[in-house]
Amino acid sequence: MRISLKSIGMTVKLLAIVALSAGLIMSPAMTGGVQAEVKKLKILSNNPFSGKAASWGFSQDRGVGLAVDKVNQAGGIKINGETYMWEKIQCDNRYIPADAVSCLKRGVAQGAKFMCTLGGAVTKPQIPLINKDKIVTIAAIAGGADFTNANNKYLFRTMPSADLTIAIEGIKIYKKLGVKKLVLLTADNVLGHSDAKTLKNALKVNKMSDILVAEEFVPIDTGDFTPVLTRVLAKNPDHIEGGAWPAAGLALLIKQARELGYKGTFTNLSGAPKVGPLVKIGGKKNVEGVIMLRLWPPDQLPTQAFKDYWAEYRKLYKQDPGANSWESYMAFMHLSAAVEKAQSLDPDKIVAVMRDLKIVSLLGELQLIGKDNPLLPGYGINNQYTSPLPVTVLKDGNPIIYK
Amino acid sequence: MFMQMAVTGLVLGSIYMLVASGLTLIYGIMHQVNMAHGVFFMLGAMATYYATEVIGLPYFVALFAVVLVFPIIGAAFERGIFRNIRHIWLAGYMATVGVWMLMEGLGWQVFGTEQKAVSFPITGLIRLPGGAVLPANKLWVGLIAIAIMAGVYYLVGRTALGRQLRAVEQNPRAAELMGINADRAMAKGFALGVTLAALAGGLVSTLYSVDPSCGSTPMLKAFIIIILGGLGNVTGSVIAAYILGFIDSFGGSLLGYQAGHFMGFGLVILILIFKPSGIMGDE
Amino acid sequence: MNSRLAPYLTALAVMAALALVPPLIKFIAPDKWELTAHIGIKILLNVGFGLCLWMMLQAGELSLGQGGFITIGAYTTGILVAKYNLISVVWLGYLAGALAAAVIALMLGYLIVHLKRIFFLLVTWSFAEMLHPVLTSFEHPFGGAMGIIDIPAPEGLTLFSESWTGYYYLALIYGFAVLWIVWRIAGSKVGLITKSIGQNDTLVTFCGLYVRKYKVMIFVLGCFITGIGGGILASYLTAISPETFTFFTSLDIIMFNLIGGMGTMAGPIVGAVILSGLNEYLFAAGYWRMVVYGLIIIFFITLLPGGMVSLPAALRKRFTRKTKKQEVGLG
Amino acid sequence: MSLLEIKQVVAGYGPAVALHGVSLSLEQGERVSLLGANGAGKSSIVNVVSGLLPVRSGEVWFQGERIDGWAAHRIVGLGISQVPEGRLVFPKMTVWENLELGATSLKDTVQKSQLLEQVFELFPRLAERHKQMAGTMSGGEQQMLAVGRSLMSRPKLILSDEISMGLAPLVVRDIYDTLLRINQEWGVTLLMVEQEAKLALEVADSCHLLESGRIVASGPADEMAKSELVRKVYLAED
Repeated sequence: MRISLKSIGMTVKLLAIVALSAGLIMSPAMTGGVQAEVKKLKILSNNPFSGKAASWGFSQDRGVGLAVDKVNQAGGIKINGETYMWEKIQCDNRYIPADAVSCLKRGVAQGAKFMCTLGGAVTKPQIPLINKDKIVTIAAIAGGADFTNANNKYLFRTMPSADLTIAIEGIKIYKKLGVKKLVLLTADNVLGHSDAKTLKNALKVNKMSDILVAEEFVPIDTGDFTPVLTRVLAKNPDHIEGGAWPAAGLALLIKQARELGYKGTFTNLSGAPKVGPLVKIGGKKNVEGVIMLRLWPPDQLPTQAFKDYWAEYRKLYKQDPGANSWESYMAFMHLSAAVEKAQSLDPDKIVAVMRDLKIVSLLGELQLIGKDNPLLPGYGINNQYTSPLPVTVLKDGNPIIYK
Repeated sequence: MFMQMAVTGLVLGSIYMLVASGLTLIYGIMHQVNMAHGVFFMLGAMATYYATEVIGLPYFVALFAVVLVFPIIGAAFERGIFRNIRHIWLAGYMATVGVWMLMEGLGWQVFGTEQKAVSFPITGLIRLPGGAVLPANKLWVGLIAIAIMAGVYYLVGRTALGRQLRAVEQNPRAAELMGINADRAMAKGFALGVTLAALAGGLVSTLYSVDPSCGSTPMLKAFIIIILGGLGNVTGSVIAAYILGFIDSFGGSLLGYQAGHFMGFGLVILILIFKPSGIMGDE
Repeated sequence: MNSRLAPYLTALAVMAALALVPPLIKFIAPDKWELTAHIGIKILLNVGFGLCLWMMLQAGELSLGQGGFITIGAYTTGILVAKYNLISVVWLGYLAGALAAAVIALMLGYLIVHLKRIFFLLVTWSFAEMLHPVLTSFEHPFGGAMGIIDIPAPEGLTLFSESWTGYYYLALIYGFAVLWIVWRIAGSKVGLITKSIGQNDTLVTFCGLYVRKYKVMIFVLGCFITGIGGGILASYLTAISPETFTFFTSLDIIMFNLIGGMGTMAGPIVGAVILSGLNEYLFAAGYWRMVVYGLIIIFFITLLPGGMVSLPAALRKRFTRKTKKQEVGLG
Repeated sequence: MSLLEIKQVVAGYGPAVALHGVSLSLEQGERVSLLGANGAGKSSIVNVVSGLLPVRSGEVWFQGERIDGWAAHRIVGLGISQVPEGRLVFPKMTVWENLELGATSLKDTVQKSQLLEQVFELFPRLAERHKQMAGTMSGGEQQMLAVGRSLMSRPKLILSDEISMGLAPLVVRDIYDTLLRINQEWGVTLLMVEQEAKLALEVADSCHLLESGRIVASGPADEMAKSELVRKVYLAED
């Protein structure tokens, strides 16, 4: 065989291509191999940091971040004599289910055994992986027994589910308001659909099914509700339930309904939108009297710890905290305490401790419920956090506790 | 309800017409599909927000400031990025995508994630016969949109600048022989399109909310419109805007939101397949 | 070295090297294997998608609807295998997904093949956008906003101790199979005809060839292969919803070609490796991801329109003499 | 000083060279035509002067100013106006708009309206149809429009390219008559490219013969008409 310059060149090229492609794929394995002195416990913040749900993602991430700092400043946690520090790693899932799965896989690969996430749509596809890899997860999700059930041992719900909000508080509020014609106008996503299911069930149980005159689902980024409002207002409702709109969506919904001459009342029981943007976008006059759950009026905070949290959050981020920030803060404190109490990193042991552990946190006593609770049908497991649930109404642009 | 749907359709149509005008113009003059249209819409809305709510200017003064500032921004983008590549259609398209992503990403960094609102100075409710209602702000935005569109018609159809722009569009080489600086004319056209987008942002955002991605949905609507109307055809896009307004209004009210959305894109595909030159095309 | 065999040998060598990556990493850094596998899978599948688009691009038209065909492949697989359990073999589910994508591509392609450039781009884009409201509106069979969950892994993947290795090899085979098919087609008579259509279709018509037939053929084939990839992705992600593959998925696939370069087949491969690798690293970056994307696009369009593969030539040119800007690939 | 002077100009399209060092000069009020076969470089000369075709080497001077390298739109302002090959009127604009565009380089509105009147007087057909879309007119009318449009910049030099192309002889004659009138009445210099050699020799004072990018013969039109070369090849006489 004659060795020509060309064939040498070819061989060199070939070797280069092989080395380059293998190197590119292996590059993540090469980075960050140095082991830290202090042992780390990693929690993955699998949240949307861009896109329409970004404000929820930041709020949740910041809540967990504050909790992580708090525990670390107190010296971390000790397990079997060794000190562990918490580390939060971020992954932007853009509120897209596939990206959330990718994020979880990345997190697992980076050694995260714990996770916080939000949104039913993005949590649902993660469940098989959470169960398989035993990732202890605190998640802000509304749907009911679809998420919290005996099969999903590692998934803890930080926010009150629709069974606690719509099915219990909601019915109370509807009765108090004397609602005769109810319209559900909610987001066309997992949350909205599960809210609808819960609402219909609750109405049935309370023999009020006939008050629901219409249900509509529209995309979460809808700007102009006029067409769909024209459709539902033709049924002359006296109450509109928004379910789980973020601030801008709810504000536009209310504003445009008022512009079309709607005189009735509004509730938004699943979501806890920020009041500032809600009032600004919707207009102070329009949003007057809107009833929401999980929102604390800044001047009526129940405990000193909560006031401190509020002040610290304001100082750091120049805005009021959102509901899922303190809910995930409390849940993380609880999780961290459980890890220390379990004296083990075995997820099974940790979750067993979590279910029975009661701690005092921002809003007083925090505990997990769900098992054998007639109000929470089908849960069968203590994986639902509870804490006092305020009912708030907007008055003159400010939230006050609804009597 | 019929009356209400018709009114909503008219209002949406006027809004869509304004939102699509800049996009039509830029395609008409430069044959460039401007994917950064939504970003300029957003920047216009943000500029209006900062001018009114932060600096405290009266709303219409803020709008006037937008009209003064955005031609410069548009011309800068044209000179900096698009001029050298505009003869390659894909490069032009992708470059506008790049500008879109860059500016929206920066927008989230600079303006933050909290949604903002600009309030329109005129409020109130107008009751129409047939049980329909029309909010005063929507009426005014619609009327201003029609006025702006009339202005665009005058500018393009009756003024020397408009003649030059059309000359460049029809034959850049012959336009050069007339003593028209084709490069500069295209920069002017692009600046005009960007200003219209920003103006639409400043006006339409008063009806909705403002955040760094608030231009995406209007841009989607604008795209449907300019395809339906025939790319670059101003009259076609005006007609298409009202068609889409009525589709959204009647479809959304009678069949539900997603149906309206689906019908819009369905119509686009049908038009593109069977009459790519649009409803007003010559073919 | 026989020059006809050389490309095969190169490909085989690279494939063998990549096949050795899992045992190697499991040996060096076992805790990094999962992440490596995840990125590797993404890259290899994207290489396949990028190559399919490149093949269509040879015929002169650019589709901005490839995300839609991934969706069709993924949903068909999901509906048949997971939601209604109509097919018990997942591999057949992939085939069904690919067939569904191909049939829809055939119908669409037949109708839109006469469109050129921006019109083709816009109509494929509209098509992909239209899928979203359809998928969210119908609980049956699409699963509405919830989408489809619990999509199983294909049979045989259990051969490996954990599924990631299995998916890695599956993606590896997919990527190289697509490479092989696209390479064979590019070298064949059909490939030559396609290429000449891309350069001047009127001339090809004068040669007595039926341009539409070839264009549709390539489009359908590209979508068929993309559909298989969609099925694999559905299994890998285990859950899909209407938002899983968006406009940005389609855009990414164009970007692979843009960044890599459209002149040669190496372009989309290089582009897919760089961009999907980068994408995985940018997950933590939030909004900066958009900024980086935007800058990358603008950089390549304005400064390096021939893509990464033209970089050596561009550098050489820069050092020798400043000449007029090249316009490789971007017709 | 000559009105227009071209010195050793080399120019071309891409790798192809169309002009290999062409020199010629025009005096004020002259009528010069360029003769030659297809691809001999006649149009290239015109395009070099009007700035559409960049010069690779050599110089172009107009009224003592060096204009090679100038952009086409600037050259119009100096008083050089082209009637381009294929007319290139703006089809989707009215006759009036086309004429207005011709006057883009003029700032004086009074002069503009005077010019418009003069053009309408020269071409009454344009006045009749000033509201019609240019694209809907006949070829002859479009050519009249193209000439009229070029007059609207009040040029000192008109470059005309293939006026007779695709038109009936009578119409062509008409248009050339008008051009000659402009030459005499307005003192406008004419540089004409004309495929039809007979016509070219008839309307011009002097004439240059081009072959593959070079001037091979020049002289007064009547002398050229008698020369062996021109008679045999271009006038097809025996």
